[in-house]
Amino acid sequence: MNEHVDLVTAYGDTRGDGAVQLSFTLPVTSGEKARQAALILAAKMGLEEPRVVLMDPIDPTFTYFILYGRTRESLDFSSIQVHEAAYEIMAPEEINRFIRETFGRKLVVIGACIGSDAHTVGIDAIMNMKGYDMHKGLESYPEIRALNLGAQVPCETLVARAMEEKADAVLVSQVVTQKNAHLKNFTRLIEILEAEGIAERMVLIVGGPQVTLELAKELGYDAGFGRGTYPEHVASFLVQELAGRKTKRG
Amino acid sequence: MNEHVDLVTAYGDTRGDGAVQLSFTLPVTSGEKARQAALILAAKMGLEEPRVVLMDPIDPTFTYFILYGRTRESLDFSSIQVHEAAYEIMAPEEINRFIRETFGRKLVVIGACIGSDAHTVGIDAIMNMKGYDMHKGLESYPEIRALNLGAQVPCETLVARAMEEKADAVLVSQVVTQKNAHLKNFTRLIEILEAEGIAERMVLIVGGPQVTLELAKELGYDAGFGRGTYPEHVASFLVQELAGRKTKRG
Amino acid sequence: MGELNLSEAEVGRAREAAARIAADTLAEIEGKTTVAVERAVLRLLGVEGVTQDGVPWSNVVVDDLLSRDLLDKGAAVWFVRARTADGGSPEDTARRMVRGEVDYGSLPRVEPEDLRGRMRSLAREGLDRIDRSRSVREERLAELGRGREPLRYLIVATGDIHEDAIQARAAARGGADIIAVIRHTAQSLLDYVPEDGSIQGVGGTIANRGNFRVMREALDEVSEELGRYIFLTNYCSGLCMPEMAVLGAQERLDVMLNDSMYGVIFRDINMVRTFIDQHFSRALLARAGMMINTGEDNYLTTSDAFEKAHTVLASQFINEQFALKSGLAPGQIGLGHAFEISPKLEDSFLFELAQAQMVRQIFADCPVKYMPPTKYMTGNIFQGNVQNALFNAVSVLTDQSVHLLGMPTEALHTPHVHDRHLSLENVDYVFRAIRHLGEDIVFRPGGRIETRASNVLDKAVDMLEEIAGMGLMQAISEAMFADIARTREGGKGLEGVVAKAGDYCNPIAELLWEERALS
Amino acid sequence: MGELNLSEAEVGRAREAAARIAADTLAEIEGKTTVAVERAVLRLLGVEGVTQDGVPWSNVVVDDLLSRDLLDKGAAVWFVRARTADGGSPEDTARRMVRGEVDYGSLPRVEPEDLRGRMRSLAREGLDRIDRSRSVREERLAELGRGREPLRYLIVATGDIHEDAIQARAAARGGADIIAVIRHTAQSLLDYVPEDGSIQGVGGTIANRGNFRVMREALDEVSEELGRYIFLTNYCSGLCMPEMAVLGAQERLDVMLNDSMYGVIFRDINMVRTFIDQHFSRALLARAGMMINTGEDNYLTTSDAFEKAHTVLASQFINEQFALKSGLAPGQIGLGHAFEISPKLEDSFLFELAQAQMVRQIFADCPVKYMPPTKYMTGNIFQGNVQNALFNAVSVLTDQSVHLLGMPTEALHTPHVHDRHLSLENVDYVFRAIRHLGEDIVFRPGGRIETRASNVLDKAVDMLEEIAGMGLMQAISEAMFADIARTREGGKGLEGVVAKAGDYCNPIAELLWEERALS
Ligand code: B12
Ligand code: B12
Ligand SMILES: Cc1ncc(COP(=O)(O)O)c(C=O)c1O
Ligand SMILES: Cc1ncc(COP(=O)(O)O)c(C=O)c1O
Repeated sequence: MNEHVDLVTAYGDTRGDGAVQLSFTLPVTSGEKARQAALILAAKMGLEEPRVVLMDPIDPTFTYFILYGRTRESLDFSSIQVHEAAYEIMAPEEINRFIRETFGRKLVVIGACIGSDAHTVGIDAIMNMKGYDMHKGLESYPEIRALNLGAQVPCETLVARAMEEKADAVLVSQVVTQKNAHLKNFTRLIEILEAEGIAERMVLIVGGPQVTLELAKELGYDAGFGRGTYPEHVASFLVQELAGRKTKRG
Repeated sequence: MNEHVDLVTAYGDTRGDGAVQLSFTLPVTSGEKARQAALILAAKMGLEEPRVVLMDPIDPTFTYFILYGRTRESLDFSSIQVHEAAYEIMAPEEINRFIRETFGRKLVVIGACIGSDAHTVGIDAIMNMKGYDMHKGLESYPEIRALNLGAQVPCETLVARAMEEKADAVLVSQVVTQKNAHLKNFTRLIEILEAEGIAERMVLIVGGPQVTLELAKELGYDAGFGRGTYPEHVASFLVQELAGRKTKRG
Repeated sequence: MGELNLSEAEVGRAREAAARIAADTLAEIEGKTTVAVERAVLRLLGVEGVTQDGVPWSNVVVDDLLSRDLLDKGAAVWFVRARTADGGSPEDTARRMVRGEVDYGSLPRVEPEDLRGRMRSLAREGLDRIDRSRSVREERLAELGRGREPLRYLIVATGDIHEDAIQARAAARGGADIIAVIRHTAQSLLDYVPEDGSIQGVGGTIANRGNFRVMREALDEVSEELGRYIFLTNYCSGLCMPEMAVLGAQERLDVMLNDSMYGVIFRDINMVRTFIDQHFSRALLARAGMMINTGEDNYLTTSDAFEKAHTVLASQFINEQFALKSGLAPGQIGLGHAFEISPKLEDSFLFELAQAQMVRQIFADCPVKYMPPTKYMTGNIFQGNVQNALFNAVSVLTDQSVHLLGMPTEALHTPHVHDRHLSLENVDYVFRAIRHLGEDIVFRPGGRIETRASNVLDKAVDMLEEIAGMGLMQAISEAMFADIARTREGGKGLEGVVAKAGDYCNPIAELLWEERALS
Repeated sequence: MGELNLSEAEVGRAREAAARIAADTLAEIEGKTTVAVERAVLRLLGVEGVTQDGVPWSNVVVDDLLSRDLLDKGAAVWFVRARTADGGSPEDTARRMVRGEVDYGSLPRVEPEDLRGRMRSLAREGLDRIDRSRSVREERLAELGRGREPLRYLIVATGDIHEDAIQARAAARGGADIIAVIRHTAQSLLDYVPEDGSIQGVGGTIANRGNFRVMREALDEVSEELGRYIFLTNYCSGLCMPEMAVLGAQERLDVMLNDSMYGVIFRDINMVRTFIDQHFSRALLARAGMMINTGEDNYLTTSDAFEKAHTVLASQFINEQFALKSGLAPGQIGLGHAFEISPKLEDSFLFELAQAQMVRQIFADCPVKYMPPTKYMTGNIFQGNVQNALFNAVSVLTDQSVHLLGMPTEALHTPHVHDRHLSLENVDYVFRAIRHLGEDIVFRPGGRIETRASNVLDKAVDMLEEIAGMGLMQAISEAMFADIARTREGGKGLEGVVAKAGDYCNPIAELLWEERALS
């Protein structure tokens, strides 16, 4: 393992040791048999020398385990393909200048937290004046008209409003992911947008703490942003994407 | 998964959800590529829907990850065979009575922490008067002559002393396990005992926080005791084992 | 903990202003009722069950009366008159009413006194049922006793009440004193109570009678097992707030999250609707001997805990006054606050200590509920355990009454069974280790902590007096709480607000207020 | 933190008794030297390197002299006389000595003054080298500055110095101020320093010149990168204690674990041997301007932290006196104590707070080193982080100088790279969050904390006066420290103790004591 420069695996205190920490609960009574069960599960996950370092009875029917072991697995780091949204991050001023020069008009961006999700802090962080962590939101961009519909917006309302405002981009937030609620809502929205035949016309962007670019693409969106996103990231992607489309259309 | 009564897997908040938490460090620079690498490793460990919930740069060359996912694996709990040392735990008085009645003499037990290991708290907990956690040690048993040689005892010294004392049992502790130091020492001791041809004559017991019965058996010892052992556990096993051998020899 | 030296005068001014704010707001809504209040009344008069398409009878009856512009007299009036006319079961009457089989124009005339009498005797039965479950609670508490303060409050939120019950039992065995079943994400915006055995919840579990019973049973069972009464919490909020109060009271829930403004601010429910609903709901909760938990903690998720600490205090004064005006005793008023300060801030622990101690002193007779860090929790579940440890320390140092256990996985998912287990271990250790530290140390007069507390108090006084001037509804529309603005005409449920007619009657409210002294 | 009200008188009595204890012990060993001391002297006189079978020349020469019963005059005498006779390199002389090519009986006669002069000039060169590395440290410190107290002390212990270096850099970048390379488990019982590039360590890494250099370089590099001088720690203990002092001083280590009794109690090294070795070693460390860390924390791993708290304090007084008598300045004396109280104990935090504050006050000029919970750490790495959080809190509250970071995995393995990362985050947050709490709170006079502190102090005084009566060696044989008993004649290394002849000479010691004032 140590030989190959680009073969990587987990590291505890020695290159290639594969040290991994694991924890889970089994719905069984604590005891020697339970301990064995935990070791078997760890072994099935490919851990060598698995060790149960904690077996804690939660109650007579559940036992919590913490384990350490060494994974046999490793991977060729050099071969990893990340499809990162191909855009450079620009500063707000740049973005505004770019908009003026490229489009010669204000861009209209409409955003909402759809379904029954009331977590607006995320979308507010991107869209509102105040912004997030000292990074001002899209509202503060002179060349962007930012409309934030807020929490619990039905997909229909969002789409209708987007059409009437001739939005250049739709920004959607989903924070509640339990029972994959976010996937259901994202899917529902894209279906409506396609039904209305406007999915192509607008740049569709999703975000949320558990959103990744891959996920967004899978669902048919143009981009997805997760934890720690700043407004300028979104704006940079947006203007570059729109510029790209403009030239394509020629 | 839910159907089968004895098929068990990890439990987060719903039977059969397979929820598992994982953490490890990869020797790579933090970033999207690193995140992918962590996901790949988790996938190779058989996790479905793996999620990186923390990607923390430790320094430019190491990145720490915490992940959650669902294991596909499950196991048949009913089929698990535990070879637990077959003995009942007796109270100190019982043990002493049993010794008087069965052997009609004091048993000699000699113990030590071998090699360069200086962790005596464990062996002291088993052998010394004071004991551990309110459970008095073997020294307090009228029918047991307990000799604790203490820390860093060379294997040779222990064996020589055991022979000269005609010990019925040898108790060995190993706490330092790094680089498998404990395995080396345990193996070395058993070899010497066998060379001296006394391995059969005495009950050989090992212990330490990372000692398990399986391990002890593999290495050729009669029993192994781990975390949370009390003196009476060891004594109970010992007297029952000796009684067994006595009858065998007839 | 040694007492903070706080100006009595300032505290007095704050209370006085808050009392004015509550009074003025109640005056504004005096002449109005809501569909939710009327549905609650019907339920207490015996209208239960659902239509074959699963809509509660209380809903269809009230909607029908609303569509006929008859609701202004109060649902009770029509229901009782209709019943007298036929004398069938409450459900039969309801069915006939909505089938249009009742000709409201030509209902047999009843003497007003007579009608009032019948309404009151039905209402009395309704309240008796609540009183009974209240006394059951009191008996069990007397028999089993309760945990030691700070009470350990844990949440379950699997979305499936049976899974919740399993986890609640495990939590209780691990030391929980109070179990809160977090409510399905979308429920608070439903203008009806979903029928029993209905859908899987998301981010929480459906709240309805059936589910209340499942959990109550599970907790009674484990209470017996442990010899400690385990309290049950749910939400008295959203568009069905008054009905939740009824169901909770009937099914012997012990605690309910109930805030005079949360729905307005965080669920965009119309404010007039909310103020009416909360006023009536709280009177019911008071009667049922339940504890409410207010939601000031939520403000700190959208606004900064350091900058806006005074808005929490101001809101607590307001919630206190609304509660008292509904007949809740101080001992029933669980005011909420939270450890939401940024961990990046130097001396953050001192500021939280100041806030917690101040709240404890100012609301000495209220069972203050302290909420854990949530907003600044991250995917680092190891560090999360440390953040919770300092939160636990402040709680036991300042001797809070109800302690909501923070989860290391707060930023990730609703709790897994072992998340609670780890949090309970954390709390056990920290509470034990510093149990009497509070008694052993004294605040340096004029020190950082004391100064911080007085500043927050002063700002709260200013804010309350400003609000007293402009009115609470205006204050909300100026985003004075949580940095979120709502308009008087905006929000959900306004269509459910109805102006009372001169001969409007709500027999339940009548009895509740007449008998307030009793509760 | 407000000061604890402790009796000055009692503290005075304790110091006075400890001074007597140290003086009496030193008087007992006055007339003796050890093979380790003589080896250290030879090294300082220039005898370096190893034989082809890897044994250090200093060892073979001293063993040879011992076997010839010549060591009682001191190795320096013979070495210098032999050298003068041939005048080759130190190594040549050494080789000739052990080959038996030196006829000690008929060495050319040298005038005593002359001999003494040569010994002293060689010794002077040896000390100059130490002084040079001391001034390098002082320059770098002046240039780069150091971290803020409590200084963050982290350990590396992979067994491989190159892996250690990688991890040390990562730790420094994460905020470490001091890096301690934990030593190979078996090394302290080796009566020689393993040659460079030798075996893989277990439970720690081999300590020798080569490895010291690798780590020193790594830390100097990262110190530059971070603009903060990172201190390096290793062990000045075991059978080679004096040689470790030499190597550490020459290779610019900054801190050394060095205790007057640890080796005796926990490594079963003979006590006479240890007392002689520590006395000389500390004089060298003093000269080199290094800080020592004593090992009282270890007592609490074998005896109970609550019951035996006074033994820690008593030992600190004794270590302090031994240190002063070797010429260490208070600022170089890092006394050790630890947060080892049982987490099951109610108010455990208060007792630790009392102990930590007391130690801080009593040894106001010493850079006290505070050790984390270890004994009661378990496989529950989440809860371990909580135990460490309370430890961190006491440390910053009582303003300790050196803070050894506890690892969540303490019960499992020597630290993994992310274990340190998590611990650094823990400390960052806790230190920041309660930074000025100490200034803001005052101990309630006569409260639990103050009472506890006085009780511990009283018991320590009694213990010290008892020991002063019976003598330290007797006290140790009665298991008065760590509940472990050792006899005067028992233990390893006694064979290496030699009675000095009338004309014994140790030129290094001479210069060290003559020039003590300077250091
Ligand atoms: C604040 C909060 C609330 C507040 C919300 C206030 C408000 N107006 O937003 C209140 C108290 C009202 C609340 C209520 C509930 N909450 Co909540 N809440 C949180 C909390 C503590 C913080 C979320 C937050 O504000 N993060 C800060 C923001 C800035 O981060 P962010 O959302 O990730 O956004 C960033 C990125 O994701 C990205 N981004 C986000 N959206 C978008 C959109 C676009 C287009 C782009 C480009 C980028 C982007 O950019 C942002 C800036 O970088 C989390 C726990 C946690 N620590 O995460 C729980 C949490 C999200 N809540 C949870 C739940 C379950 C609820 C409830 C449903 C519980 C209940 N049943 O009552 C309720 C109901 C609300 C509802 N119907 O949705 C769960 C969700 C579990 C899950 N994974 O499904 C969490 C994780 C807590 C938990 N462990 O249970 N909550
Ligand atoms: C106390 C302690 C010390 C003390 C030991 C004092 C003494 N006289 O024992 C001191 C401070 C001296 C010490 C030193 C070192 N220690 Co240490 N120490 C510990 C510590 C904190 C607690 C161990 C303990 O006492 N546990 C309590 C006892 C009661 O539990 P136990 O040993 O498991 O014993 C029970 C069972 O295992 C069983 N049992 C044990 N032995 C036997 C034997 C028999 C026959 C039977 C039947 C049962 C039995 O019964 C006992 C009662 O239930 C652990 C960390 C931890 N929390 O575990 C580190 C630890 C064991 N030490 C460690 C190390 C590396 C060292 C050093 C080598 C470091 C160094 N290089 O300087 C030194 C050198 C000592 C040496 N040469 O061995 C590492 C070992 C890493 C590893 N897995 O290899 C640990 C895990 C700390 C760490 N994370 O780095 N240590
Ligand atoms: C007082 C109060 N009511 C209600 C809720 C949320 O419940 P729901 O959104 O179901 O109304 C909260 C949030 O925790 C709350 O604090
Ligand atoms: C003062 C002191 N010396 C030495 C040691 C252990 O080092 P060794 O066993 O290598 O001598 C310790 C243990 O941590 C210690 O505290």
